[in-house]
Amino acid sequence: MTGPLLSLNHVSHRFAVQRDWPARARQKTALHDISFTLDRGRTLAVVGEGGSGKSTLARVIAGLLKPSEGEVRFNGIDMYTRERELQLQLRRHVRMVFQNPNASLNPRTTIGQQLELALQHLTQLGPRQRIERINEALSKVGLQADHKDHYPHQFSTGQRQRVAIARAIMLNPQLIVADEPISTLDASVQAQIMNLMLDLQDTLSLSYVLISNDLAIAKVMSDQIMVMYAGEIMEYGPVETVYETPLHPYTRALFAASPSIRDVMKVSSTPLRGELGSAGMAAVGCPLSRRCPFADEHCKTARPERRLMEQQLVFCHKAGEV
Amino acid sequence: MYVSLWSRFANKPFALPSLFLLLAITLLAVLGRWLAPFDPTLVHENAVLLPPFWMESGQTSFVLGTDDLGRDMLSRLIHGARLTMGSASIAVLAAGLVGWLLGSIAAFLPNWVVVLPNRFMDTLLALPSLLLAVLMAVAFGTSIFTGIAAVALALAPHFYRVTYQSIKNESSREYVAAARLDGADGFSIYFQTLMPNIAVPLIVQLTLAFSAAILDIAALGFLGLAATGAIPEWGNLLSSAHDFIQIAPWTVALPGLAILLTVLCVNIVGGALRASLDPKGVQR
Amino acid sequence: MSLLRVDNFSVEFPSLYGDVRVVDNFSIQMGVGEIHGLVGESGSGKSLAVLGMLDLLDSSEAKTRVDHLSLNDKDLLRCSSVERRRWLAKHASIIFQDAHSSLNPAFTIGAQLDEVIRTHHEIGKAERKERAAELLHQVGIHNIAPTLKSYPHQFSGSMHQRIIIALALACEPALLIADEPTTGQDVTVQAQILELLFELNASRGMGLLLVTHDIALLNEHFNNITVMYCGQVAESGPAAAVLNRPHHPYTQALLDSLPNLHHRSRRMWSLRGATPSMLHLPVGCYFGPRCPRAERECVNVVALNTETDHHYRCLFPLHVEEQE
Amino acid sequence: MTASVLRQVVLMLGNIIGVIVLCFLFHQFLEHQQQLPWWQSLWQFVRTIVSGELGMTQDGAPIVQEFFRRLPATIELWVSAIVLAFLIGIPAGVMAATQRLRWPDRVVEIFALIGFSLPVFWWALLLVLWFSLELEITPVSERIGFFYDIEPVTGFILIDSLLAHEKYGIEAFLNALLHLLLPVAVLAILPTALVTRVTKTYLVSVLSSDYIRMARGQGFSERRLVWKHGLANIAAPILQIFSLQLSSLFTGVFLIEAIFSWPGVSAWLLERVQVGDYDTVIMGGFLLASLLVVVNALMDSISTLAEPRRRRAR
Amino acid sequence: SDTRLASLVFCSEGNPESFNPQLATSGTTFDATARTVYDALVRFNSETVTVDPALARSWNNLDQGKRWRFQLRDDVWFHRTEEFQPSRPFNADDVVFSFKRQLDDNHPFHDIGGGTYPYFQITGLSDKLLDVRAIDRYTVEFLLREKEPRFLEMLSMEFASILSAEYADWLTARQRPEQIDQHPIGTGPFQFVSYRPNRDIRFKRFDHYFLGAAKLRDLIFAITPNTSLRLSRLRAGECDVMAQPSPAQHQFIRQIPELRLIQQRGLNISYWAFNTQKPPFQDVRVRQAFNFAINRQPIIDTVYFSSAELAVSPVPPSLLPHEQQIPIYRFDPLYARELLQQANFPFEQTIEIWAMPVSRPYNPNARKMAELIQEDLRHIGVKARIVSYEWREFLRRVSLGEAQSVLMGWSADLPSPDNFLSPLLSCAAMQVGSNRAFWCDQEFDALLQRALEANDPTTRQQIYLDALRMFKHQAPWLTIAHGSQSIATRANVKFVDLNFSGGVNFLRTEKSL
Ligand SMILES: Nc1ncnc2c1ncn2[C@@H]1O[C@H](COP(=O)(O)OP(=O)(O)OP(=O)(O)O)[C@@H](O)[C@H]1O
Ligand SMILES: Nc1ncnc2c1ncn2[C@@H]1O[C@H](COP(=O)(O)OP(=O)(O)OP(=O)(O)O)[C@@H](O)[C@H]1O
Ligand SMILES: [Mg+2]
Ligand SMILES: [Mg+2]
Repeated sequence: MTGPLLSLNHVSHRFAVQRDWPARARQKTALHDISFTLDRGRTLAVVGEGGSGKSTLARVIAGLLKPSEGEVRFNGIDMYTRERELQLQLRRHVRMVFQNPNASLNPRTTIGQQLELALQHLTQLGPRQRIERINEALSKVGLQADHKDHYPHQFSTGQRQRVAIARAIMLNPQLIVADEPISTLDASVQAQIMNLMLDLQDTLSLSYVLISNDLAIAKVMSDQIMVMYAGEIMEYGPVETVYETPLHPYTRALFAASPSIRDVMKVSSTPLRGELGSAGMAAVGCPLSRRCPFADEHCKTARPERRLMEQQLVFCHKAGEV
Repeated sequence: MYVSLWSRFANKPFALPSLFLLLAITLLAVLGRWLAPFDPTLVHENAVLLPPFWMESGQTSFVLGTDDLGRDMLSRLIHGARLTMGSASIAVLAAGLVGWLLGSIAAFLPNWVVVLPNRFMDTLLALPSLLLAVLMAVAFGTSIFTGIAAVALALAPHFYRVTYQSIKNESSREYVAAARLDGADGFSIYFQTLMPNIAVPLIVQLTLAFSAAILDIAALGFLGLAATGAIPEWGNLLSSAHDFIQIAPWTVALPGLAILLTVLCVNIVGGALRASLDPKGVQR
Repeated sequence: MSLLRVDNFSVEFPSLYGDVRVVDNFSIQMGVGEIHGLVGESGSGKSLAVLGMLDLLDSSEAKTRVDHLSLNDKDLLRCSSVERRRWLAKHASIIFQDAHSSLNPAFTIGAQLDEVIRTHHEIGKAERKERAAELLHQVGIHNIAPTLKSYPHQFSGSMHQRIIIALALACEPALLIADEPTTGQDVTVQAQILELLFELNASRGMGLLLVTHDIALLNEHFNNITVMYCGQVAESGPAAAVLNRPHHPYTQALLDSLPNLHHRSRRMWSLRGATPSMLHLPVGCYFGPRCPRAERECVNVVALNTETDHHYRCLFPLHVEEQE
Repeated sequence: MTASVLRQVVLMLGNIIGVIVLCFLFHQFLEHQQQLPWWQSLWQFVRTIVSGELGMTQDGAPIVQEFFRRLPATIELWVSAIVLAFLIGIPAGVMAATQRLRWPDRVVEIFALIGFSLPVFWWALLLVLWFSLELEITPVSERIGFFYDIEPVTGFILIDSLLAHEKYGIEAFLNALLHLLLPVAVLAILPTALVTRVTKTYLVSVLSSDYIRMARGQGFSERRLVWKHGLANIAAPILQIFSLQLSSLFTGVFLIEAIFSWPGVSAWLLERVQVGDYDTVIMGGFLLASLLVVVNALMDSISTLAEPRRRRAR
Repeated sequence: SDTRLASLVFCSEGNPESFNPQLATSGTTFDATARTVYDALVRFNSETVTVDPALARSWNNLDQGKRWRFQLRDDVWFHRTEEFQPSRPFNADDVVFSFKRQLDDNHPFHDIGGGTYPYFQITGLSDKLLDVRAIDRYTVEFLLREKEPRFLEMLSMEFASILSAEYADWLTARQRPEQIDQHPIGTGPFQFVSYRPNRDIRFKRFDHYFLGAAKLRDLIFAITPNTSLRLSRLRAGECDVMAQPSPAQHQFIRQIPELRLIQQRGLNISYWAFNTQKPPFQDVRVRQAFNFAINRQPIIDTVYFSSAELAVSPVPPSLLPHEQQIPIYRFDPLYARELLQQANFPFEQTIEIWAMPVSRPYNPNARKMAELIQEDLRHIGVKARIVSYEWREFLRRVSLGEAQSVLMGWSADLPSPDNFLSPLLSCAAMQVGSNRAFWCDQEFDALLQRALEANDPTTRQQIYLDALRMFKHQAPWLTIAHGSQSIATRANVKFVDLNFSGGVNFLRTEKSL
C-alpha cells in the first residue's frame, strides 16, 4: 500500500462553550492547524500540558469528533465519510483506548456484552465465533475467558485497562489511538501495560497514536513525538532528535520539569512562568509568549512560522537561537 | 451482580421484613376477593360500630370491628388494599411509562426544540399534586379515575426529568463514546448501553413515586376528590370514618395504620434498594 | 533532636470479613528540618498512615493503635486528646493531593487564611491581613489583594496548591506533611510545587514529609525514604541507600519499572500480578506471590529488619552482601 | 449576577405561561359546549388573566380579592411550618451526621422514615383526638377562638390579634398561637423529615471532605467545623432540594387546611369544588399555582446566592 | 374569662340561605334570622298550642274571618347600627312593607333577592291575601279573599317576620336595596353584626329588646357543617351549643359529664323523592318498584342509630292517629324487579341519587343513607350514583329540578298534616321548587283544600287519609323516617330553647362558670 496510514491536513477544532441563557455561547479553539502523517507500524507520541488539546486530537483521529476545519485521512479515506460501509470499515481499523478505564467501561453491563458490541456491529461473525474472538482477545491481554461474565467494578484498574485494550485489538485494527492509557495506573502495572502494547505492536504490526504526559514513556514507546501547547504544534519530529536537541523553549521546559528526563538529558532551562490557565490562547503573537522566558516584543505581536529545522518542525521565532 | 444486589439488600436493616410485609399486603390486595371474610359492602344492621375483637364488646366474627353501617372493617381494608395500591400502581406505571417515553424522546432532540416541553414539565413539577387533582376534579368530575390521572400527571414530570437528565448525563460519558466507536447506532446505544444505566435511577424513582402515589391517592380519597361513596379505598374509608372518630376511633385508626404501614414498607424497601443499587452505598 | 517519632502505628477498619488492618505497624522517624519521602502504590496505606498520625481519621470508623507518638519532643500519648489535637495542629500541617477540594468553596481565600491565623495567633485584624499577604507572597502569589477577595473556584491548578500551602504555613508548623501534592498535575506544575516545598524547607527549617506513589520524584533532596507495600513498611532508610542499593525486591521492582532512557531496549522490566486486595492478603510476606526472589520460606511472617538504619522486610534481601 | 437574575425571571415567566396553558386546558374541558374555536378561547383566557380581573365567584365576589383575603392564613400556616422544619431539622440532621451510626443517628433516621411515610391527614385526626379532645390542650380548628372578633387588618392573625390589643389584651394573641400549634406541628412533619435527611446526607459528605479534614488539622473546634464550615456548604443544596420539593410539601397544606377548617386558599379551593364554582376553582388554582412558581423562583435565586460558585460564574 | 362568659358560640350546621326569612325555607336560615334578629306579629306557643301576642298587642277578626285587624305595640325599636339609626319606633308601615313586599309584584322590593317567597306561596297567602293596610300608626288590617282557618298560625311563621320600612327607604336612597337581605335590621333580641360565609355569624345583644334584653352579650354562630367537627368543637369548649348531634353521637354525649343532650320527638319526615318529570320516574311503576326495593329497617338502625321511627306516610303519626289504615310498601326486591321489567326500566342507565350534604334531624347522614340505598338497588340490578353539592348550591339546584332523585326531608313549621302535604306535594309547591318530586296532582290538591275547609276534625282526618292513600299509590316518594330532634350543650349553659320544629332560641340562655 502506498501513502501514509494516517494523515491530518490542517485540522482545527473549535468547541462551542454552551452557557446558560442570557450569556452567549463562546467558541473555544482546542486545536489549531494540525498536520502530520503517520506510517504503518509506527508510533506517534503526543505530549503537552493539560488542556493543550491532546484528547481533542485523539477524538478527532478516532472519528468521534468531526473537526471544524481540515481533514483526517486513514489509508487515504476521509475519516468522516458519510458512507455507512466505509464508516464501519474505518471503525474496524481505527480503535481507541481511553484515558480512564473506569469511565470508558459501562458499569452496568458485563465485559463480555461490551466486547461483543463491536463484533456485532463491525463484523459478520456468528454468536459462537464472537465468543471465540472475545476469549482470544482476553487471553492476548492476559485475562481469562470467564472474566467476560464479570462487571467492570469486579476488576482492578489495571485489569480494566487490559479489557479496554482487548476491546481495541479484538478487531485486528491497524491504528490504535491511546489517550493516556496508563496515567491512572500504579507504577508496577504501568510497565505491564506498556509492555503489552509493545508486544501487540510487534505481533500485529499496529500503529499507535500515544498520548501521554510522561515524557519518559513517550521516549521509549514512540518513533515520533509531537509537543502541543494551546492547541498548536510546538515541535514535531523523530524522537531521537527531539530528545537529543529540543529546539523549542516549551519542549525544553517540559523536559526540565520531568525528573527522569532532566537527570538523563541534563537539559537546563528556565522553567515557564505561570500556568496554562493564565495564558489562554493569545489572539496575536506566539501562544507561549506570556510564559516564555525568552519572549520579546516581537513574540508578543507576531505569530511565528512553522519551520523545519533538521528533521524537526518548530513553531517559534527563536528556535535554535536560545 | 444480582446475587450481590440481593445480599446487599438483605443486609439492610428491616429490608427483608418490610419486603415480606409488602408482598403480603400485595397478595391480600390481589387475592382480597377470596380472602376477605365478608362482602365489603354487606350491611350487618345488628352489628353497627363494633370495636375490634380484643376490645370490650368486640366480636370475633368481626376481627377488626365494623363501621357505622355494620360493614366488616377487615373486609373493607382488604378490598381497600386492592383499590389504593392498585390505583397507586396504575398511576405510577402510567406516569413512569409516559415520563420515560417523553424523556427519552426529548433527550435526543436538539436543545432548542425541547426548551418548551422542558419548561412545561418544570411547571408541572412546581405544582402540588393536590392542586392538580382539584383542577382535574373540576374539569373531569370526581371519580377514582380522575384521582389516578391527577396523581399520574403529578408524577410523570418526575420520570421525565429523571430520564431526560440521566440520558443527558450518561450520553457524555466515555463509555458511550466507546460504544459509538464500536459502531453502535443510536438505537443500540440507547437500549444496549444507556438503558442499563438509566434503569437504576428509574427504579429508584419508581419506589419514590409509589409511596408518594399511595399517600396521594389516599389523600384524594380523604378529601373526596377521588374515590367517593361506598368505595372502600383507604383514604375514602378514613373520610367516611371521620364522623365517628370520637365514637369509634378504630374506624379511623385502622385505615390510617394500613396506609402508614404500607408506605413505610415501600419506603424501607425503596431505601434499601436504592442503597444496594448504589455500589458505593451513598445514600440520598 | 527528633521532630517526629511514630512506633508501630496500626489502623484497622471493620468490614464484612472482619477487621482489616490497612496500616500495619507503621513506624517513622524524622529529625528537625529533614525531608522524608514516603512512597508506595495506591492503596498501600500511605494516606491513612499520615492522617492517623495527625489524629484526623474518623474515629467512628477507624480503629488505631500506636506504641509511641511524639512530635517536636512532646510525647503525645501522655496528654489529653484535646491537648494532642491542639499540639498537632500547631506543630504539623498537612496538605492533600486534591488541592481543589481542600479549600472550602463557601469562603474567600482571605477569610480562610484569616481564620487559621486567628486560631493560632492572637493578633489584630490589620496584622492578620498583613500576615496573610506575607504568606501568599511566600508561596509565590503576587497579586495579593484580589486573591484574598476571591473564592476558590476562581482559581485553578497550581494556584490552589499554592494557596493550600500558604494555609498550611499559617501556623508556622515544624512539620509539613504533603500527601501527593503533585499527583494529577502537569509536569511543569509538579516541578514548581516541589521546588516551592524544597525552598520552604530550606528557608524555614521546616520538616517535610512527602507522600507520593511516583518513585521517580525521589532524588538527592531527600534525606530518608520509606517504601510501603500493603500497609506495611517494606523498606526505609537514607535516600541514597534506598534508591541505589535497595534491599527489598519491591523497591527494586519499582525502580526497574521506570522507563530506561539509557538503553535502546523499549521493554521495561515489569512486575507480574497486581497489588493484592487488603481483604485477601497472601500469607507470610505480602509481596511473596509477585516476588522474583521468593522462596518457600516466604510463606512465613517476615519481620522488619532493623539492624542498621536501613530497615527492610525481606528474608532474601538484595545488595546486602556487597555492602558487607 | 444580573444575568442570573434575568435568567431566573425569564424562567419564572415561562413557568407562569405554562400555568396559564394548563389552566386553559382545564378550562376548555370544563366548557363542554365549545362555541369558539380554541385559539379564540385561548386569546380570551389570556386576556382575562392579563387584565388581572379574573371574574367573580358564584357568590358575586371578585375572585382575586377573595383569594388574597385568604392568602395570609395559608402563608401564616405554611411559613410557620417551614420555619419549624428548619429549626428542628437542621439540628437533628447535624446531630445525626456527627453521631453517625450511633443511636442519635438511628433515632433521627427512624423519625425521618416515619415522617416520610405518615399520612398526615390521619395523623392530624389522631392528634386532634389526643391533644384536643382527650387532653384538651389545643383547639380543634380555625385560627382563633370564635369569642374573639378580630378585625382583619393585615390578614395575619398573629399580627391582627396583637393589633386588637385594646379589646382583648394579650389573650387573643395567645389564643391564636395555640390554634397554630397543632396544624403547624403536623404540617411540619414532612418538611422536617426532608430537611433532616438532606442536612444529614450532605453534612456527612461535607464532613468527610478534604477541606474539613484540612481545617480539622488546623485545629478548629469540632463545633466550628460543623456549624460554620459544614453548614456554609450545605445551605445551597438544602435550599435547592427544598425548592424542588416545595410542591410536594405544599400538598400537606390542602389536607391540614381541610382538617382544621383553616380559612386559607386551599380550603377555599376545596370548598369551591364542593359548591361547583368551577370557574373560581380554575382561576384560584391559577393564582395559587403562579404564586408557587414565584416562590420556587425565589428559593432558586436564594440558593444560587448561597453558593459562591454559582453566584459569580455564569 | 369575661369575654367567654358573656359570649355564646353556637356551632350551627351550615350557611344561611339569606338573612331574610321571607326568602328562605331552611331551619338553618330561620335560626340565624327569624329567631334571633326578627319578630313576627304573633308567636306560636307549642306548650299551650295557642297563638300568643308578640309585636301585635291584640287582634280581632271581622267579616267571618276575611278581615283581620291587629293592634301593634308602640314601644318596639329596630336595631341601630353605626350607619343606620332608626328615627321612629316600629309601626304599621313596617308591617305593611313586610307583607306588601311579598304580596305585591310591583312593590319596589319585590324582586330584590329573587322575587320568590316560598312560604308565602306554600301557605297560599299569595293567593288568599288581598291587601294589607295601615289603619293608623299602630293598627294594621289584613284583607283575605276567603276565610283562612290557620291565618293566625301562619302569621307566627318565620316568613311573617317584620322588616323595617324605614331601613328599606334608607337603603333605597343609597341605592343598595339588596342589602336589606344581607344586613338585616330587625326588632329581635339579637342584632346582626357580621357574617363570614363558612366561618361565622356574629350577633350582639339588642339592649332595647321589647321583652327585656337577652342575658348573653354576644351570640356567635360558628358554621360547622361537619357533625364530627361540631362535636369536637363542643368537647374542646370552642362552642357552647351544638346543633343537631347525629344520632350516633347521642349515647356518647350522654356519657360525657361536661355535655348535655336535649332531645325531643320531631315533627319531620325524611324521604327519597323521585323527580316525576324526569325519566325513568315518569312511570309510576318505577316509583313503586323503588318503594319495594329498599329495606328501610337497616337505615333506621344504622343511619339513625334506632333513634327514629320508620315513616309510613309523610305525616308523623302524632298528627294522624289512624295511620295504620294506610298501606305499607313491604320490602320485596323480587317484586320490585318484576315491576321494573314491566316498565321496561333501562337497567344500563345509572340513576342519580342526590344526597343532601348537611345533617338535619330528619336525616343525620344522607350520604350514608344513599350508600345503603345504592346497595339495595344494586341487588335488583339498578346502578346508582351519589351526587352531592354544598348545601346552598344543593338546594338551589334541587329547587330548579336538576335532581333525578333526591334524599331530603322536612321539619314542620306548624303542627298540622297540611304543613307536611302542602309545602311538599302540592302543585303550588312545585312552582317554588319545594315539591322535590315535581309531582302535581289536581285531585290531591283538591283533597288538601277540602281538608282545610272541613270544620270537623274526624272528617278532616278522613280526607287526609284519602289523600295519603293516593300519595302512596302514586309513590312520588319513598318515605323513610321521622327523626328525633336534639341539641347538645356544654353543662354550664342553661335555657337553650328548642321549638317544635327543632329551631333554637337563645333569648333566655345563660352561661355560668
Ligand atoms: N466538549 C468540550 N466543550 C468545550 N470545550 C472543550 C470540550 N472538550 C475540551 N474542551 C476544551 O478544549 C481544550 C483542550 O481540551 P483537551 O481535553 O483536548 O486537553 P488535553 O490536552 O487532553 O488535557 P488533559 O491533559 O487535561 O486531558 C481545553 O481547554 C478544554 O477546556
Ligand atoms: N474508610 C475506609 N474504610 C475501609 N477501608 C478504607 C477506608 N479508607 C481507606 N481504606 C482502605 O485502606 C487502604 C489504604 O488507603 P490509603 O488511602 O491510605 O492508600 P494510599 O496509599 O494513600 O493510596 P493512594 O495513593 O491511592 O492515595 C486502601 O486499601 C483503602 O481501600
Ligand atoms: Mg486529555
Ligand atoms: Mg492517598
